[in-house]
Amino acid sequence: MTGPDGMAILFWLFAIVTCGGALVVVLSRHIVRAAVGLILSLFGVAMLFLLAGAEFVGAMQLMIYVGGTVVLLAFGVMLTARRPLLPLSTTRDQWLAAVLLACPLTVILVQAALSYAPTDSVSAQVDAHSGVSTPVGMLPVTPARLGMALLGFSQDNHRPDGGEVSHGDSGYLLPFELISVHLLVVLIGAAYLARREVPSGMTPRDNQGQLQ
Amino acid sequence: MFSPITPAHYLFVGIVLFVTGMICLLTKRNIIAILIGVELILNAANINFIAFSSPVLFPKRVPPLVLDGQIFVLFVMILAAAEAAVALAIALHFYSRFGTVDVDQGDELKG
Amino acid sequence: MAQWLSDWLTLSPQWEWVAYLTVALLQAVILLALVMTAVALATWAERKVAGRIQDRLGPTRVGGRFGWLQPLADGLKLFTKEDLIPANADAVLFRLAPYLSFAPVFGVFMALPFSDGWVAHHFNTAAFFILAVLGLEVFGIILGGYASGSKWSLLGGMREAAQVVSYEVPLAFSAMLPILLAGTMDLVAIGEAQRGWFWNWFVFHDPFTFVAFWIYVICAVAGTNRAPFDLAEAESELVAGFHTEYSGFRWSVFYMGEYAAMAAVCGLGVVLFLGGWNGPIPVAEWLFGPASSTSPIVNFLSQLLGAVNFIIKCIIGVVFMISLRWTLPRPRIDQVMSMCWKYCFPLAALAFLGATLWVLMLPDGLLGQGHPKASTCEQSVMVTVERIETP
Amino acid sequence: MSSLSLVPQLLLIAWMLPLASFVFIFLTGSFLDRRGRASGFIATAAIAGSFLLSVVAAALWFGYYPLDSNHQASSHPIRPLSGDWYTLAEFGSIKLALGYYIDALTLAMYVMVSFIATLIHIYSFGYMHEELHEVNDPQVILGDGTTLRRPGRFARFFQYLSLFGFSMLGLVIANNLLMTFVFWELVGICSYFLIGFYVERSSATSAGNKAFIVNRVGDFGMVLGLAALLTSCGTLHFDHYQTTNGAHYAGLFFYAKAIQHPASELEPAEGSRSEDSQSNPETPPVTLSGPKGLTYGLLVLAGLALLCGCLGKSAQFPLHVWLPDAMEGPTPVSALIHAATMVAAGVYLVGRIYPLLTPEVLIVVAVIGTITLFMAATIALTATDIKKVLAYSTISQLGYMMLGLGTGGWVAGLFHLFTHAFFKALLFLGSGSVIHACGTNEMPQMGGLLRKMPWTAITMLIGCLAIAGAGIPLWAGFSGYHSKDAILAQVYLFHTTNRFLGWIYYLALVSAALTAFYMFRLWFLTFIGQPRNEHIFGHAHESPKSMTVPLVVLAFFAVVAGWSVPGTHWSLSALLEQARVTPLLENSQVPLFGNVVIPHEHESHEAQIHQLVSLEAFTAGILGFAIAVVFYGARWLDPAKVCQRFFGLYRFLLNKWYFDELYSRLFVRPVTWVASVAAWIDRAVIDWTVDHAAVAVRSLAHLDDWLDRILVDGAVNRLAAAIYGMGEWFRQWQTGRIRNYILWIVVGLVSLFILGSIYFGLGMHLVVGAS
Repeated sequence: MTGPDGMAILFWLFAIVTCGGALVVVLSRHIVRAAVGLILSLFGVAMLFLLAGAEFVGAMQLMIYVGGTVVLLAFGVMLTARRPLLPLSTTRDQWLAAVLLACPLTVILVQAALSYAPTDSVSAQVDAHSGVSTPVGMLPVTPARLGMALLGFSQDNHRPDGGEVSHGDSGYLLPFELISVHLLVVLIGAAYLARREVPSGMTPRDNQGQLQ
Repeated sequence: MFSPITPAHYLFVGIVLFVTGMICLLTKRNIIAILIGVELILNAANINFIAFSSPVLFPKRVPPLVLDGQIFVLFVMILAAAEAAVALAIALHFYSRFGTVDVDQGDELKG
Repeated sequence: MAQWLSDWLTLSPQWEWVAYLTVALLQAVILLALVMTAVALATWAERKVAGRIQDRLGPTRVGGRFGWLQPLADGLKLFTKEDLIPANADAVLFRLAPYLSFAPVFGVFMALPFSDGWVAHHFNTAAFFILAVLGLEVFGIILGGYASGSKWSLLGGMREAAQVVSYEVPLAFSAMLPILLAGTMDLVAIGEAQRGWFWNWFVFHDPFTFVAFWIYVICAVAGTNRAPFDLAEAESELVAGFHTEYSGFRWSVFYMGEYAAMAAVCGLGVVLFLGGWNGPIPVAEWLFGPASSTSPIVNFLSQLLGAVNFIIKCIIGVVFMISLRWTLPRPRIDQVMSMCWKYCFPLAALAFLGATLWVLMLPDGLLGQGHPKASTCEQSVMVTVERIETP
Repeated sequence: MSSLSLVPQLLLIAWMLPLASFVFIFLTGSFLDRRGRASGFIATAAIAGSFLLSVVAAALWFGYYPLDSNHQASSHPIRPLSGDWYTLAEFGSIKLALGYYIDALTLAMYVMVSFIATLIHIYSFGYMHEELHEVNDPQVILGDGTTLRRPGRFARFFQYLSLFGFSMLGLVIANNLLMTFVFWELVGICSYFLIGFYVERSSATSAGNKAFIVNRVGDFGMVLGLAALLTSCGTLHFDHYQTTNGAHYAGLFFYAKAIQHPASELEPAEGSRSEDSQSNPETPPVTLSGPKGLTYGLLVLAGLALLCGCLGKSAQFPLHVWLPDAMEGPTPVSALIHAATMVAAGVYLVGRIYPLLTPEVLIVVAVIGTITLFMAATIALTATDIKKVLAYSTISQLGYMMLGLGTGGWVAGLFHLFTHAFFKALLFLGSGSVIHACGTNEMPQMGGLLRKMPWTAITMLIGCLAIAGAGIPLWAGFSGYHSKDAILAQVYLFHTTNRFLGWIYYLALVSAALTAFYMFRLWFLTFIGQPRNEHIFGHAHESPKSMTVPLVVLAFFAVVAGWSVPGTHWSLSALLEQARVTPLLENSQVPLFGNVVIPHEHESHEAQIHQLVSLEAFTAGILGFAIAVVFYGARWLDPAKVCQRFFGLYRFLLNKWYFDELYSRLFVRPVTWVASVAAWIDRAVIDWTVDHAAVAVRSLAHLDDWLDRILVDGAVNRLAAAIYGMGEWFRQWQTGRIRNYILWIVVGLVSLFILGSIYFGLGMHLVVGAS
């Protein structure tokens, strides 16, 4: 299903899903319903990514947020399902303040979005600078290219005049390594934070039994 | 019948997500709901990144694809996952300490 | 196709979108019909296999000697049953849950190639997309379990959450091996990479892929919530688990979701490991020439043969899963979890590492005869580098 | 050269196998200990693999260089294989590397060491089986009067055995003195570990310490020797070597040769090498490196210094005191140390660096060897501990080897090293079998064991005959007969040319008689006569197969090791002859002692010398045997009475010539005295100073304290009060509610956006649409 009209239909469909999900999040008082709204919204975002040609990122969005929100849901259920439903609603003042702040923010952001002229100015500049007029064509965004970028070969940063890739702008290897270590540290930290204090005289195996 | 989709369309979706996420932060007392708000805001940023790096929305650009946007989105996702892990661990700890998920109960550090 | 429809109906450009919508719906209906057929056949097979394993005949009455029409009869019975919503339930989520469970599985078939080029939408990240979408199925089950307002359902849903989130990790890891070997996530390309005799299938590529295949099988069974990993609906402990409170049509939607998911993981496994639409013997190449011919009829025939191959393999897979259900006892939930994290995951990681090393050390295969696509990973890197070199 | 080029690789693998076994057992030992004998199997398999590879390597070598009697004239002259495996560092021409120097001696050592080590490994399965379970050590009494119970250390034992094998093989194959030294020390540390294997016994630990410290004394000299050679020659390689930049440099042997023939200094390539370079024109010329400060006197000093190390390691007078104490280790360890590894290293090194040794050094070697062999033989007469007797006999036999080497008998000395390895391993393993059966080392507690342990007794008898040099004169005999006669012949030749050192020969002959006497004393006391302790006799039994089979194998070799292969003249001595090196200044006047001549070894093969020596040695042996029969076999004379009559001498021998006491007086007590003086100085002078300094500092601190409180604290307190007041004011903003904070964040964000849009137009223009 290609073509501008097909894309438009799908865009509007998923934009509505996304924004509707976000509204459900804000308006529902119940945490599980809010989580369902979040799922809808994130699903819509993933589909928007696919539409925009970012297939790998879209699939990634689905995959990561599936895991993430499942756990979120589980926590929501675990922490609230034990007792009768506590709405934890906020005061009217709080809502008033939120809306009062949201209005100018929305206005400014919309203004900014409208004032953005969708020209190909950046590319035109590069084009004029290099004088190379051979378009590479519509290369598909294969995960291989993303992977190569993460490993230090970024096609974007290659000089159009065929010069050497200079050090420091040849890819994302360093951020990739940093974020890997970061993730590891965070996961260890989270596991440490969330661990259950085992009361003395009770083996961890006894404790495990309670989870089931 | 439909006007072609431009980056501005994507920006509007991003705005909606950002504002709703912010309202969510400002009005919820449930710690998990606040986390959900943060996720919405992060996704709003992601949408903008994807829109600006999209080969579909900028068909005439040379080179057609700017990988930076997609890479940034990947990094944001990873950071979001890490943040969610820590935040949920904190939530669990919070719950076991205060017996509730209401963040307003945790104001022991007030001045 | 849409363009053709639009031209044929001589629609003005501003109404072209109607054509798009029509075609989209048409394709969806075709896929849905396919999935429903698969589900119906699978339920019939389930009953027959169960019967044979338990030394019975299984259904024999409806639809002749083999009970062909039994699924239809089951469906009719279910649709006429009353749909109950418990008073304690969260009604909105209760209604939403079955569809949330079924829709993603249906979405999987959008990206699954049935033959070389016979695919609803050709994603170049199809393998990853399918894994991601399959994971969405769990939402329906958790929500169903939660919204029912029953402790059995809730326990079932929570078990499902833990189990699926855990088993996705080794599942994705083992699915990574064929991706690594073919150098792409494009399922069509992965299938093409296994063209030829059956020893070109990735499952026989090296010892590590063989191990990974069985890990994939285990994780796929666990991921689709099938016995022996059906802890979410363990009838001996949780009455019926997450669907304790469901009945009638909504229950049947859950049911369909489960069978469709079986077919989906089988399809993915077949493409990833078992050569996809390539038969064990390259009959198609002998009959129709080495590459896809220019003649559309020959092309169609060759693709049809591929689709038949693919479907036969899927059927074998589904029957295998069914017979697993009726032969193996159900482990405890802690055993299920430790199986995932202590055995499947490290094994899958080791297999991944091993396959990587294998490709690096033996790019021509063990016997040196050379796998036709064994070095595609390297090639893709080279191609990318070349593209960088010559913009 | 293709078959030869495999040899270094084979030996490298053979060398690395025990290391791999060591590392594996080291990492998994605690696990293997629980699983029984796995560690033993691993270690045994490794050393057996080394043996097989060594045999293959030897076969390749001798297939290329057959053992012809006229090998010098054969088509390809024999040329040791030398090269580096791994370079540690290079400083100009100085190269520190791990490498190989392979000739017939290396190969023979490889085969012998790995073979005997394999047998000892197998034997240890039986001997150390107690270590498989929890061990109750009756020799260690704990504070509460009970004996020590500890977990078994089977894996640890085999781990050390593997390391021992690795170290010894590395020492043998080394192509430079630095590598030799490294593995020399590794051998030392292994022996330390194994002697002190029963770490809980204080006797074992002190024996280990003693062995280690005494060896340090020798090694100190060795380090000096290394330093002298390195500074004067600029290298420690034996043979020519190549640095990474491709230059070829001459090795130590060449320098030594250059001193002997000063003319050849102008023509760097040595004789055989220059012949070889014709057949192999690619051989590049060798350049001399280093400061070339090597003088004859320095070479003498370096040789003496290196000799110190050899004396320590081979337990020669005066550094022999550690070896008898080393009997505290398990018996297989004693066998390994005495037969194949530790003490053999010293003799081997003397043989290896033989071209560097000047006649002066050789004379010292000969004299020390003589003193050692006589002294040890006399001490062995009175010892009652079966292992101590064997230990002193080892010292004595090592003395023979040193004597042989020192008098110019290179082949004779090393030949005795090999034959001795076989029968001494046999004797130790036999004694281990006896100890295993009786539970005691004391010979007076034994007797009549021949009936109970026939295999052990017969093989021990063969060992005694071999060590005593039994044989039919002028025809054939046990292995000891051939090797000892070769040494005595060389010594005889030496004494004919150097009359003033003639006593050496007579002492050697007397010691041969003593050897026969004390060995048969041992055998008679142990196996013949009435049981002297019925309790022990009752419990004695023949050892298991894993112990007797190595005994039989070793007995076989103890008999035949001296023979040549029937129909050929392939024999151990011919094999060594192939690798023979000549000392400096052979058959010429020694510069420092003008009238000493080191005779050429070939001359001792003259028939008349051989006949004479053979008969004399035989007579000496028969005499010793006869005395043993008189005292202990037939018991015509009571040894106790003889002891009483010569009580002074007896006590002198029983106390081992008072060496331990002498060292205690000479070294230990002075050191203790110096230490006590130092302790007094420490207390009276240094402590006093420190104490009073502390008092002074304390009073200064009081003053400082006052300043601190009044001035500094005042200022700080005022400041703190001010900051506290500010904090009081700020704290009302700190509500502790997260939504308040978020609210303020958003307020700030919105204000920033508004300000931005006012002052910079629209912010987005700036960021995106700059063009």
